[in-house]
Amino acid sequence: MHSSLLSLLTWLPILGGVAVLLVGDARASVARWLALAVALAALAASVPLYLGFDASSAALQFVERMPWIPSLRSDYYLGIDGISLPLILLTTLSTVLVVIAGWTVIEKRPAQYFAAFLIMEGLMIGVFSAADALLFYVFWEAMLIPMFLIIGIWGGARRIYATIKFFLYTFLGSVFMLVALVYMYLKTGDYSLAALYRLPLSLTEQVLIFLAFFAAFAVKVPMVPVHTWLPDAHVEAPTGGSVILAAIMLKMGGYGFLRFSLPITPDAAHALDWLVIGLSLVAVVYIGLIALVQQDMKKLIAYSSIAHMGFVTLGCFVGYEIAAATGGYGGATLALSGAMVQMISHGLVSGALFLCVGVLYDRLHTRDIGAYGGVINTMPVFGAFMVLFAMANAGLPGTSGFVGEFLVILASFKANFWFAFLAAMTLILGAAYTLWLVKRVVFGAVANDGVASLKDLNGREFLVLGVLAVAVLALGVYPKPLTDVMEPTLRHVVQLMSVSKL
Amino acid sequence: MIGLPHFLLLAGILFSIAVAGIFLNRKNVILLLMCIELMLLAVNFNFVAFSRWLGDLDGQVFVFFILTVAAAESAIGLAILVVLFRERRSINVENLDTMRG
Amino acid sequence: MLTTILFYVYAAILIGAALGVVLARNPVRSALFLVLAFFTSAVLWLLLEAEFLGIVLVLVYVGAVMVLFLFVVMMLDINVAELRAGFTRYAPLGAVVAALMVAEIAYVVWVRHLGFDLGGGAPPLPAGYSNTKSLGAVLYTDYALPFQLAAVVLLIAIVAAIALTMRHRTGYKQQDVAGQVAVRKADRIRIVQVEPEKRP
Amino acid sequence: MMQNVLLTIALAPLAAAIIAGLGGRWIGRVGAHSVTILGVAVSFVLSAWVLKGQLLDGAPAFEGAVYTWLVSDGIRMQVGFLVDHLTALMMVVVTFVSLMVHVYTIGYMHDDDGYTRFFAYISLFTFAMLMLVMSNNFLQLFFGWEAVGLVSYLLIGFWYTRPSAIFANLKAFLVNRVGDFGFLLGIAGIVHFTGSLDYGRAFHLAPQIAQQSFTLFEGQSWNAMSVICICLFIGAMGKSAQVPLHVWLPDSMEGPTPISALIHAATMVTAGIFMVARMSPLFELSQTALSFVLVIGATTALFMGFLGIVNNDIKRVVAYSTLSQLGYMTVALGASAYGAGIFHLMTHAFFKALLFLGAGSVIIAMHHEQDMRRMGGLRKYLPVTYWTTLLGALALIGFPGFSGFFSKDALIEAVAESRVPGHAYAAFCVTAGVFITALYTFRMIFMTFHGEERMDAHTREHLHESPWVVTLPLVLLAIPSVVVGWFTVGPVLFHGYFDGAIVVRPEHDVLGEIGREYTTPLAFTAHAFTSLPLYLAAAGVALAWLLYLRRPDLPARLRTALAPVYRVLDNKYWFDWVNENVIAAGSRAVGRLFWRVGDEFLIDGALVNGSARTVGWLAAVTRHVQSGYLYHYAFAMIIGLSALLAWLLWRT
Repeated sequence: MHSSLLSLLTWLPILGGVAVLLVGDARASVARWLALAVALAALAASVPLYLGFDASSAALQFVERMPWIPSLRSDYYLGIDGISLPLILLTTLSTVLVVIAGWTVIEKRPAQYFAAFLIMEGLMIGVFSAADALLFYVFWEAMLIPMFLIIGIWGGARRIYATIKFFLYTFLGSVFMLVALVYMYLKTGDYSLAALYRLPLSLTEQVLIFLAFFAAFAVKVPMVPVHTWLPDAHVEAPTGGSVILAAIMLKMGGYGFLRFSLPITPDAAHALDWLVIGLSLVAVVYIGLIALVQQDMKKLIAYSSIAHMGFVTLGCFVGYEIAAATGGYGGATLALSGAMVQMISHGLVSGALFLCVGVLYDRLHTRDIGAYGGVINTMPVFGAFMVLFAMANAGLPGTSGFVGEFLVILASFKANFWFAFLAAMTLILGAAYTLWLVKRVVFGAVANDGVASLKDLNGREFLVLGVLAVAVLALGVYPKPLTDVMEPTLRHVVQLMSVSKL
Repeated sequence: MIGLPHFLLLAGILFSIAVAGIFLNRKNVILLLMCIELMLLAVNFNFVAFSRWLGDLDGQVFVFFILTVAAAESAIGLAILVVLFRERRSINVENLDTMRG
Repeated sequence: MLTTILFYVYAAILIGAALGVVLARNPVRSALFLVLAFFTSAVLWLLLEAEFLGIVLVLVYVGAVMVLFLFVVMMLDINVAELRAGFTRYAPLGAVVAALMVAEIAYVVWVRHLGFDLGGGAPPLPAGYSNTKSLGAVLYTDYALPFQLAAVVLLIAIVAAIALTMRHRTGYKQQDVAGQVAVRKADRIRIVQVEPEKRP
Repeated sequence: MMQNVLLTIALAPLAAAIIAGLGGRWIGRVGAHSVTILGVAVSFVLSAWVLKGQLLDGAPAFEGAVYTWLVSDGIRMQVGFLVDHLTALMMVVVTFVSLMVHVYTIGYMHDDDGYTRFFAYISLFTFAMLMLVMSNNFLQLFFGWEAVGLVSYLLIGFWYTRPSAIFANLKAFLVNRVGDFGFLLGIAGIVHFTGSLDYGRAFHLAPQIAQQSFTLFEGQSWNAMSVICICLFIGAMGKSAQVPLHVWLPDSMEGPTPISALIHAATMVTAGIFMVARMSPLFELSQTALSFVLVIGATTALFMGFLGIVNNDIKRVVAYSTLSQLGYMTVALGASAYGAGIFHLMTHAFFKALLFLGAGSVIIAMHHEQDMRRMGGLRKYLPVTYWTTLLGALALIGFPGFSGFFSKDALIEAVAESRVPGHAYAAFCVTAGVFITALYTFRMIFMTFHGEERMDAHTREHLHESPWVVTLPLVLLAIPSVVVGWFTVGPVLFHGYFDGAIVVRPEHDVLGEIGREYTTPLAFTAHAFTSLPLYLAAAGVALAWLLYLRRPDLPARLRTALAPVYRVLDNKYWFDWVNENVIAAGSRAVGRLFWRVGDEFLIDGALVNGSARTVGWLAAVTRHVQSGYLYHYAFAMIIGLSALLAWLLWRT
């Protein structure tokens, strides 16, 4: 299958972003409409991607390949499978929503703001569709730049601290990945992922490569104990930045585990699965408890993101323990599906929650929970949305938040009762911190004059939250279209991770 | 009979005196420059001596270039010194500590 | 025999002059000692049959560079006492380092002979040899390009030295040709609508 | 055909809820209540038709999938319906009570701003409850399970400006979540051992699961079935408010009264009972689990009853009564008398809804006063309410011939027959519970409707009977409360109505034992006069009469005489205290500790900023080397040069 759809999806937003940049802040409204047009065009372009995708195959599709750096034997090699496709769709959707959400809210350098998000979108799609490790790395690192600027320019009071922390953390992680990639390149002489999958490696090599990848992906996910950049980054980032950060960037880590760690270093992943699983479970419980005591809404949601992403990493690695407990990999695919669905769902739900916080922040300019109370009295529609997304965050069946957690818990029971036990703690903790937040912010009598003066959602905000609400419910009621797309690819991943390279 | 070692040792002594001069006149930029000239002279001695003993003219050509560059260097050095003196009314090296960490 | 004596005599003067440069109380004296050192060096280079360089050293160094040094030293009002303060503070260290270097060089040169046989005296030069001529032959053929570059370096040094030391005084009037050419009407005249005088 | 009918039953309330909820602004109050009542009425009529088909026409049980929710790793997760006798009965109970509550709400919520929202919620609840009941798989069961929890959350917090209401709804949701936590683990266990979420497959493979063992702790092996069943039952404990997860139910009375009747008495809280009955093929295989169920239920039945005696809030008294009755049902389950449990569930749904709605009627008349110490003598002002409530109370205490009598007596007999470990304790608890039930029920009746009038003058002037939309449901609920037992005890309990839906192993078949003894309702009623519970109930009523009508000064004296006991009861065994001050505050303290020490001090402080600080400190130290003096650099170069030279010479 040959088409240049992926290139289009990658470069259209980047070039569009440059165009928006050229339009300039002076003509902000032109810039806005252009940005929206580009984002919508990218969304439209991603539809044929889904329609044309052959869900019965695990092979790379929409492949494009041409020499890029011949001296390094690195190709401009794009292609997607069942793991990439949902994430790309999530990316294009989120970008449209972020552009709409920032429509009038951003007054400082609006054109640059929208351009940053469009460029970001292109780079993220590049990450998800790159089938060449060097190309992947380039997109991966390039992605830091727009996000760095978004937090650093449009962020809150401590944005410089947050942005440097964000940058150093993620950069430190990814340089290790580069070392691992270069090492493997020296052994294979080829940067294509397929070649890396085939590369035989000794256990020591695998462990070192695994740890290098782990440094990059664990920071991105983020896993305990390298998670502390996330609350700071989220708190300081503008709403759109938080949304993209939570919805897409965190998924890079999970994507990396599925794309690199498991297939390339299966034996090391097997040997070190206790580490990842342990940290994931710690994330669920430890971070859940921390989230409980947060006073800053964004920080609370950021911590809840970490806890939810714990399910992703748990789902990715629990397969080995299932094999150890039952002697087969039956259930590993279930766990991986759970991890993938959790990623998509978390993208929607936490994005929506950050948008909700943004709605409040735009009105009262504070994220402190104590400054709110009884918002539903003045903003009933908003309150309804907030409760819906809070329930999704707490993993209520019928919303997308449930699906991933459910599958992962089912799978981890196969590995060990206590894994499931600790993972299921999220049912209690997730509900506790989310609904306590809702109780303190949304419910109650009108707390102060600020709340009394609130205006309910305008049409633009309603549109954004409404789209997300529909997506969250649709995915919760009927997740089959999503999982069907992923299933063959995940089976393939299970096969790769289960075959020893030694 | 005067052999190559004599010249080399002479150059070495000259160089060492210049080194000692840097230690002694550490505050005086002009003298530092002069000491550098002395060092270059010592180096040139080596070049010339080797050139003579090895029968290779390249050494002398190199001396020629060193002289050129040294002349340029001292011209610019002195120009900087003049500017510096205009600014600070002093050429004391101890006053030139803007770069202190 | 004569050359040996000459070498020792001039070497002694050279070392003495170098010490004078380093130790002299007054920078002017240092500069003059340096001039002496260059002169003696030129003589020693003549002993090495490098006549051209010896003369260049005298002409260029003594004639130009050292005169420049003397100019600067004399022009600037240098507080010698301040600069000499703590003169001996690092003297022991300097002496040790200098001695160490001399010892090292001596060790290399005298004890190890640089690792190869130096032979006795300098190899004899062919009859009719002209140092200047052969140097010129090399310089304008093999080293033509570096030679040009050296000229450029000097040019840059000239430009840099002038640029550094040139002073822009305030109140100094100067013709600005470019500004005069580029002037526009609006810069020079202002058309004012004058209210006609009203009759009382 | 059948599937469409079932879909209509489930979706009609949902559609009504969506119309009323999202379109409430446009269709108005009348539109909202019309559309939701229509939706629920459709469900009720069709449910009744389904029940008739099952009961009279002998239609076979229906099982079918509606759509596939997800397929992964060979596990097909579907949404589908299983309708057999058990389900059909539940559907009718749920839709009937719901319909009554809908009608009642028109009057009760008449003045409320959230009128349309309320109808949307209760219709949504009906949908969720039907999904739970009609499910043929664990996924949908869990969906319904959590969805009713959600609606309960929304409804308890319906008056969201009240701090106590939003506290209660959070508490209810979280406590239920603790139960769901166990439930989910149970489901995971089922999937682990059967590879499927369908009931059918789980029941089919149940004997094999019971053979498997399961290591929870190193060296300790558990029967897999016991682990699964206990996990599932923890879910039931949350939803059906069994000790120690009962704490949310009394607080849930913060919600409007129709909700207390519908959700927190008749339907949602019985979901746990229904679930255990539905899972009878699994529970039957684990003696351990049954014993656990029995003991928990017995404890709830007796000890929650005690609390009803000391409470003065009319709704809370009914709530504690509900807790106690739920305990009875649970005991029945533990004794393998699933039929009796479900039977009591059904009768209880009618008479407890009646009691709640009666209490609600009193509350309206009293202008939202709920304290019984400010009531009294209301009999002559509220005749309809009084008589219907009295009928409900008689049913509750098991007056012979009333519905509650049949279900409760059958249940007590069944426990007496049971030989599951813990049966003696359970038998004692349920028998003693009868006395307690009679005591608190008639304490409530006497304090509210009899005796001196303790309300203030203003309230007394405005006392009048509630409108017909309130009294009609009372009357309609009073009828089944009285008679339903007489007609249904035979088939439901003894004549195999639940065959096929509920599985009982022969050695556990206590109801079969009883059924062989008493073949007709009349015989069963006659037997009551020769057994203990009836006299205990009578004693309870008598004591209540003595304490609250004859000698109203006695309760206060008893209170001082039995001060320690009273303190225990008044503090509700300190469950709330422990939850708030140990569990909730403890989690917050641990969370704060983790945050401040773990995240901020160790990770951010020591590792992240610590490494930055170390570099900074190193730089601060090293920068002193950079004196800025030219000669220092020159010295360094020279000394370094000579040292390098010396090293080179030394080496060669």
